[in-house]
Amino acid sequence: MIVTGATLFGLVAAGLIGVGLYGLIVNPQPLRKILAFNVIGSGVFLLFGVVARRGAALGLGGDPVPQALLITGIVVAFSATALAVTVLLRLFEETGSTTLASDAPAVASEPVVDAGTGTAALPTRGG
Amino acid sequence: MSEFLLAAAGFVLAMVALGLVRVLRGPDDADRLMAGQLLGSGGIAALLLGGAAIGDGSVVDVSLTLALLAAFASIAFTKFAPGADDGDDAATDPARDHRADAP
Amino acid sequence: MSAVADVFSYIAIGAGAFFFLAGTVGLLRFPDTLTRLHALTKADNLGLGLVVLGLLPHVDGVLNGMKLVVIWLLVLLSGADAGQLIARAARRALRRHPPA
Amino acid sequence: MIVDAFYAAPALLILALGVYTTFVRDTFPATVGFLAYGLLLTVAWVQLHGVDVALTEAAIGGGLTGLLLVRASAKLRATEAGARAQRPSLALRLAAAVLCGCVTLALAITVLTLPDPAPSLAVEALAHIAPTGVGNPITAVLMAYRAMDTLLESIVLLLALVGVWSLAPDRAWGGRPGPRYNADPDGILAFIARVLPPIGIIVGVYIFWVGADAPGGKFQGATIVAAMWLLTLMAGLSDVPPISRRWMRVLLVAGPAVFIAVGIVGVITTGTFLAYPDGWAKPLILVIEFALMPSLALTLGLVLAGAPERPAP
Repeated sequence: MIVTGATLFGLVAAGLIGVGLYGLIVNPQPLRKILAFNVIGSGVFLLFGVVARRGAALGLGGDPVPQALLITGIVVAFSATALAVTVLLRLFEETGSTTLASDAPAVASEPVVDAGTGTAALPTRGG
Repeated sequence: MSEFLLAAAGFVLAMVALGLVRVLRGPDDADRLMAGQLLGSGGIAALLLGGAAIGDGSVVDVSLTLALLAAFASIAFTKFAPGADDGDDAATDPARDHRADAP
Repeated sequence: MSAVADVFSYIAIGAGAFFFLAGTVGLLRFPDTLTRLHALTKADNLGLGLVVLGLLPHVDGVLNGMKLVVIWLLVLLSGADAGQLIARAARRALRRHPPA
Repeated sequence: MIVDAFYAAPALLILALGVYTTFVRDTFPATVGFLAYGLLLTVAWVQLHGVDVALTEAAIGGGLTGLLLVRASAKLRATEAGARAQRPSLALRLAAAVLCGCVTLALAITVLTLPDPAPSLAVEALAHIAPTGVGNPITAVLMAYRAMDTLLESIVLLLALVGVWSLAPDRAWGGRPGPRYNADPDGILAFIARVLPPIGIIVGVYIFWVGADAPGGKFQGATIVAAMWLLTLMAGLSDVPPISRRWMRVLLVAGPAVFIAVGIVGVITTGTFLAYPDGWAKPLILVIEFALMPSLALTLGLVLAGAPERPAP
């Protein structure tokens, strides 16, 4: 039962990573890309949690080392999200738009949350 | 007893999950918020029941944190919901208020 | 003694679960936003309240019991508040596009 | 059977909400979906026996990230329709779908073929816990075995704040972050912003304090305290101080600075950075945690308050 439960969460995590990755590539809105990035992130965290759960021993419900890393990971993911959202809001204030596309036809940008950071450095006015 | 508690936790969770259909259907954003609110209290109830079933007292602390942050989140969400900005609680423009509590 | 406490818990938790059921049914079946809000608040307040009440005989220590009660009070408080704010938002939405 | 449902229901709901959040058309429903998603993740963490992680997820995943996203979606609402028009071509979407399907498949195969018995550091972690003086093995990992991670984490948070601040327009540099929210002083928002924070601060300090021996800790506690501060900001009851205030900057770096100082004490006494001298582990961990907690709360609050927008007087 325990193992099946953990495996189920592992499969869900795999699904979440795929879904989030798709949203990150395909959705043109930067805020939605950030959301998708967070979905990927939680999928990765869940995978990690499954590994931790499988390492249960000596009366502990899970391996404490990956669990501690998860706490660190959640906080770091939050700070990355906060920075990305702030960059996006500043981009909007400066240019009045949030598009990541240059004059070229709309192509999904690099699948990292820092896509926002990259564009903020060179704001394409009205681009 | 613990079987019953787990069953009750599963039941409550299933119920509020069913309520999530409102998130899907709307029609208004207020309806979506309500489904979120119900999921919040139902999730807390399920956690308390599940925690009591497995005899882990620290789950109560998770519920406590969740209750506080769910209150925080539901206020943030109603404040920034679409259409909430024509009321009494809109943000003022940035330049206006730097006189306030200056030293 | 413990049998009495168990029966009490069964009844209270069962009733709490029923209110969650009722709240969900109301949320899904009631015709408009404000009536749905009415159903929701019953599940929030009574559902969780009865669950907490049913769990109280089984907690060890006063502190844990107090925590349970505080959780319920917090949910009451935020539920009442969020209910107000959601109702306001719903009223504004109604003003913007009144039903035909 | 019903017990099985208790385990399976959150897992499947999480997946469904992940899909909803990613594919729903408007951003506000997506943020509501994400909030529900975070809540169910908290339940999932309890089921995976990671109560510490559940606490972190409840505090950060649901509360703070929710505020961040919903506030941004409110500001960017006008741009939504235009941005949607730039949907990539069908070919690209198909290619992306195939790619993501492959990634999911590969991960699923990995999950199903994980080694059995699983490797675990739990035995090691418990074997060396006595000298650290803490009872919660996760706190022992965070503060003793891998204290470097925690130090870097607090610095990453600080760097994120520096990044947020550096986005200020020139005229507002050194000024107050974000807009000043006005609210009816007799309104419902102001009411809850007066009632909730005293309770929240007690709970935050409590979660911080039990972290030594039970699930909890400084990050979770600091998040709750920061949320209470943000609540008073949203209700217009208080304002963020200008970022040029010296006391604020001192408070921000105090936690990491004390952490580094303790690390250097380790170099002097034992020859290793962040090693605790014999018998001093618990008091030194306490010193670090007490210094870190207020710094973290302030940093988290300010990261959410955003870039300075209003010039200092």
